[in-house]
Amino acid sequence: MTAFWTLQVLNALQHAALLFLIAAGLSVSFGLMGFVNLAHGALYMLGAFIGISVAAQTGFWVALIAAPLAVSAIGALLYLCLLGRVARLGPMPQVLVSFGLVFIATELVRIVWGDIPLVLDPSAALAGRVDLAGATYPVYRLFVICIGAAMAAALWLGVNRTNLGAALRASVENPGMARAIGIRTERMFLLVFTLGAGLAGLGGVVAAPITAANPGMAVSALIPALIVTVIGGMGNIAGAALGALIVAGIEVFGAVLFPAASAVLIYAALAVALIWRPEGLLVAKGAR
Amino acid sequence: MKPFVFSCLLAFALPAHADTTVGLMLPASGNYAALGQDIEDGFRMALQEAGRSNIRVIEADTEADPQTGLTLARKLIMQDRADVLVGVVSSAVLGAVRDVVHQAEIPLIVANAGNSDATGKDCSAFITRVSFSNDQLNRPMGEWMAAQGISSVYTLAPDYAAGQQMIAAFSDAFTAGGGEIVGGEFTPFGKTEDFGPYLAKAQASGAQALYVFYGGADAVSFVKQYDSFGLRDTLPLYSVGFLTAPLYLREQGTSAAGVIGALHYLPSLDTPENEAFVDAYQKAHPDTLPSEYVVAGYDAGRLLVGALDSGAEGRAALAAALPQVAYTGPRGPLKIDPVTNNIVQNVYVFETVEGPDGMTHQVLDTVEAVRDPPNGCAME
Amino acid sequence: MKARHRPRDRCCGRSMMLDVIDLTAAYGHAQVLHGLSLRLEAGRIHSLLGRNGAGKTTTLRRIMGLLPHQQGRILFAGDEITGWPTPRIARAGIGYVPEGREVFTALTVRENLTLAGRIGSGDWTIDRVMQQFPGLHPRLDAPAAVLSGGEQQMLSVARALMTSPRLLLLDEPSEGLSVQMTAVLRDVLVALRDQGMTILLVEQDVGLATKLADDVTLMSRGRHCWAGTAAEFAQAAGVRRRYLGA
Amino acid sequence: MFRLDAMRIVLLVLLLAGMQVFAMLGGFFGQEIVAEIAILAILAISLDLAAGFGGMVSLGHGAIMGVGAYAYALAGQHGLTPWPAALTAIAASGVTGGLIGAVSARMQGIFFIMATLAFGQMIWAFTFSARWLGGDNGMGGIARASLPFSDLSQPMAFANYALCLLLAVFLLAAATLSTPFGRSYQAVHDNAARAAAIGLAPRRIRITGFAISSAIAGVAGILAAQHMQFISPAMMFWTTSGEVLVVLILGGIGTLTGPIVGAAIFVTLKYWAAGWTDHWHLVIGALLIAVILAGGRGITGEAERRLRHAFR
Repeated sequence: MTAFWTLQVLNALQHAALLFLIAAGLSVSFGLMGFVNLAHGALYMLGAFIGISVAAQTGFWVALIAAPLAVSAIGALLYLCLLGRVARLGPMPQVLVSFGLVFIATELVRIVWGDIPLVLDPSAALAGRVDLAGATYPVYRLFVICIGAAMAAALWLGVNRTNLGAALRASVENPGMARAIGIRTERMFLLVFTLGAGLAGLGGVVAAPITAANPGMAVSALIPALIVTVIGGMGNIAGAALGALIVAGIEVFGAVLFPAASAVLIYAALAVALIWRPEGLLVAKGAR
Repeated sequence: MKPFVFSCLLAFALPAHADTTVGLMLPASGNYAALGQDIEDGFRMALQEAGRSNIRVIEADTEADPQTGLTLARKLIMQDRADVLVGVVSSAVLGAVRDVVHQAEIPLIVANAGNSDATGKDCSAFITRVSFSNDQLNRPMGEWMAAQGISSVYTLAPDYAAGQQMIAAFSDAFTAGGGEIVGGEFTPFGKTEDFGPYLAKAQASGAQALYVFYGGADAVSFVKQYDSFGLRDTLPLYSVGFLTAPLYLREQGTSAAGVIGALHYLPSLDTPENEAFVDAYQKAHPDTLPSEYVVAGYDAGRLLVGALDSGAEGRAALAAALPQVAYTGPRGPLKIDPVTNNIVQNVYVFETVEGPDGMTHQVLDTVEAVRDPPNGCAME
Repeated sequence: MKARHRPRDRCCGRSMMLDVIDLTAAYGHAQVLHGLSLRLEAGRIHSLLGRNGAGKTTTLRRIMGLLPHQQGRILFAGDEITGWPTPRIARAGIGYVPEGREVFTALTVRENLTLAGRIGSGDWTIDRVMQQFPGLHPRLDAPAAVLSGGEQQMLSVARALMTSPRLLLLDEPSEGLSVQMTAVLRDVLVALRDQGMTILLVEQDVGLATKLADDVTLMSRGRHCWAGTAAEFAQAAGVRRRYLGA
Repeated sequence: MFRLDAMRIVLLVLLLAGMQVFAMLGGFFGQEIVAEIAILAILAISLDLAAGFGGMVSLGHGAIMGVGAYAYALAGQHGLTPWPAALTAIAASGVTGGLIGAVSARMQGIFFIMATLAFGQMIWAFTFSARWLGGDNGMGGIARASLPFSDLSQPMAFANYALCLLLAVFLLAAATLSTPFGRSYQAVHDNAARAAAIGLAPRRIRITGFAISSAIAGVAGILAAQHMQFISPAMMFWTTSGEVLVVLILGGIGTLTGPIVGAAIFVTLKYWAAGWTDHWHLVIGALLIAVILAGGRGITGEAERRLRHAFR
């Protein structure tokens, strides 16, 4: 029986790692710009599809680097041409423009990659399974946990231990004052958006060997990411990580313990979080 | 924009030049678009093969949306004066159009939607199904597995009507054959991309085998994840054959090896009819094997052509003639059960194996002429 | 544009640090400034006085570019900075100490200062700032959130200094400060002035403001209504009564 | 504040008359389309009441409409005749909306959007897998309303009936906005703090407004159920609510006439663009972005602005 629970804990961690990658960028641009980017799920989808195409040419490891870079570039372009302008208009235009982008991205993916789900074969080095505390677990899933943990650690250090990170935290807390001491917040927005897009792209390419890539994932990946963002609190790496762990825990252990309610649980968690602590569990905002 | 739509509508309303007008109701966008494309390819193949030029096909993109499906069905019936409707992938769309079709007394050839009730308690003299019913595929599989001496099974399927129906049909047959369902789960539909938690539960259940129904992206993900957890040795995977159907097999690759399923058509069937069919299909689609959806579309076309060949004309005559058509096609002998208007066909139990040119299906057993019980169907 | 208006040429041979001409500003539909003019001579402390709601805070925010540009012009050391984005204004050499301190509570004291020190000439270092505010020194690595109100106020001033400004805008710096803290602040401001910095001070405490100031501008309902030296202001009892009720 | 001025009345009359003519000349398909436009327009008007005049952008209106549709169908199954069943359904939607509003009303902006998304998705997920509601296969055999002077099984009659309901809903919404409640409702949206200062209770007013909007969404649900004579959870998914928001923005938010224009465009585009491309969502997406970038006033809002300029 311990093997069973070990397995489920690992499953939850692996799920959390993916959720973290998708949600981190969403959360920080949410907190920094107040920008609700519904197209974030589309960036995740693009990461998966671009990764699959690159891997078909050059192999898994190149795809693991190239796909996030490509998605970052797409994100930066989107921000410069469109979203940067919309970010100033308030929540409704943001929701709608990014919703429009979801439509467009989904159709473009259908045109380029077709309707049949695709998967990515990971490197042979990551095939196979290992025994952990009596449980047999796929190596690739451990790899996903490691990537998620490594990214979370790197981002946490970057945000909390560097000057750039300090500037980011200052901008999240009080953008006006940050500008008044000379921080160019627009550049910060662009940087954060690009980085967030890259992380979503990384999430997509990392997920592609586990879940088949399909044009529906722009929408299906979005909702859990939004929920992670709201539960964890916006603009905060630790919050995104905590939110990802909570949501993954609810999904995995909900499926194990309360299977009949598992479809509703995650929305119920969102509702509870909004009612109980609408500002999120870990709040980045101090002065505002 | 409106004047343009007007002129379009007027163009539609012009008297038909062809003898027979077919309304082809398939999703061209949304989740089921790939299935819609296959069905259309098969349907057009049958018409082309018959050399008939007097059949006019009007396409309607129903998506998977009942509202859109219904509006387009009404348009095809009333505006375009279609003689026959063909298609319908989603069971919800079939549910939406069922009453309209029945009341308008227009024949509908169902080329996919598997809701057992459509040829059961909701059956209609005007609705003929050439694809399959959920019961039809799962019942033989339950009986067959019980007969193989498998005593306990854990089941998984998405939590929606088709998933519930399939697992129920399987479970009934399997327990009637002496097996035991030791557990099972319905996974949230359209959200469960990670089956890890469920696979672990299945593994812990102590069942002898795992029986599942998944389609679309879930089918690919499920097989990949099942393989990655290394369950092949301890918990053999059985399924409704859609899991490792031709559409997904290429992506699943060797992960799908050893999966046993039941389906009404396999491209690897060794019959002259099927060989000719596969050859013809591959002329237009090189390097691609026809899926069960292509065949459903094809047989819908064959059924229509057969009814027309018998001299039927117009809705009522066609509706009466369609169930009379019987022939041996790519999937083997095929006829329509006059009691339910559902298809009577072979169900093939197969194993997914590695062949010389990639993955293929090897038939283990054939359950001949599977016929659904009336299930409350009473046609007036 | 720049060449046409050189404040240096206009007034008395002394150089102008800030020249605000007919400035307007609004929050949404609420118009707050209706054509304010304000002139600051370099190297002096200038008090901006007025009743609550006269538009003093708005004036500072508008100079910093924190409100959308409407009408009017702002010249800083002879350069037209009208409509510039806030970071550029800060980099041009205007330091801002907002009402209510607005230190970054998620950052440590050192991070608050280092961040501000990334711009400007680098004349001000953490060491130099600590000489002005020795009380902050032991708290350097504490989160700004745990500082007392007075310490936060010192940090806010220190942070503005780290941008090495030529002009310092202060919005009610003495609010909520103890008598000792206020004295420290006053000494610091005088020292800064003596080092050549120009200071624009918005202050509720008229006594403190006039004691410190070299020049005074009075404003009422979004407009300037009186300007002169501190000495002149001390004489103008009628003006004080009328606009400040004192 | 909303005013039903001459321009809006003229536009409303032109729209309804145009659709009536379209239904008469457009054949059966035209009649089906007009009915579908009317349903979508009613739903969009209900969302306009919440989002445009109350600032409560909802991604749960599809689900609330679905509650109305299912309540109507269930009431019919339990022997109620169409009109009492319709009243039951409107009440069910209104109460659902009231409950969602009670929990969400204190939230603003994106948090309100997320809350309605959460509740809407809960309703959807529940219905989708509920066997006794037919799950995703839906429920059929739903009766249309009966009128003494018209046979609603005829498409033309049904199209007219739908247009009449649309007119009624429009007038009801316009009337609601001009009552004292409607004025305080809009005042709360404009400035909640000021409204509270003059003695209004912003939270209660927002909840009431959301409940009224939800009841109207219930009307759309009933009409949809009568039109299709079949219901399924597809209408409850959040993307349906998103599409209604799109309709509202295309047409012009905060105008009440905009939703009708938006619905007409959206439905026409859906059937027309789907005729020549499988990727009509691409067209909608691009159009949506263009409208927002053009100022977000939507077609009606933009037209009104230009006309007002021209006549001034």
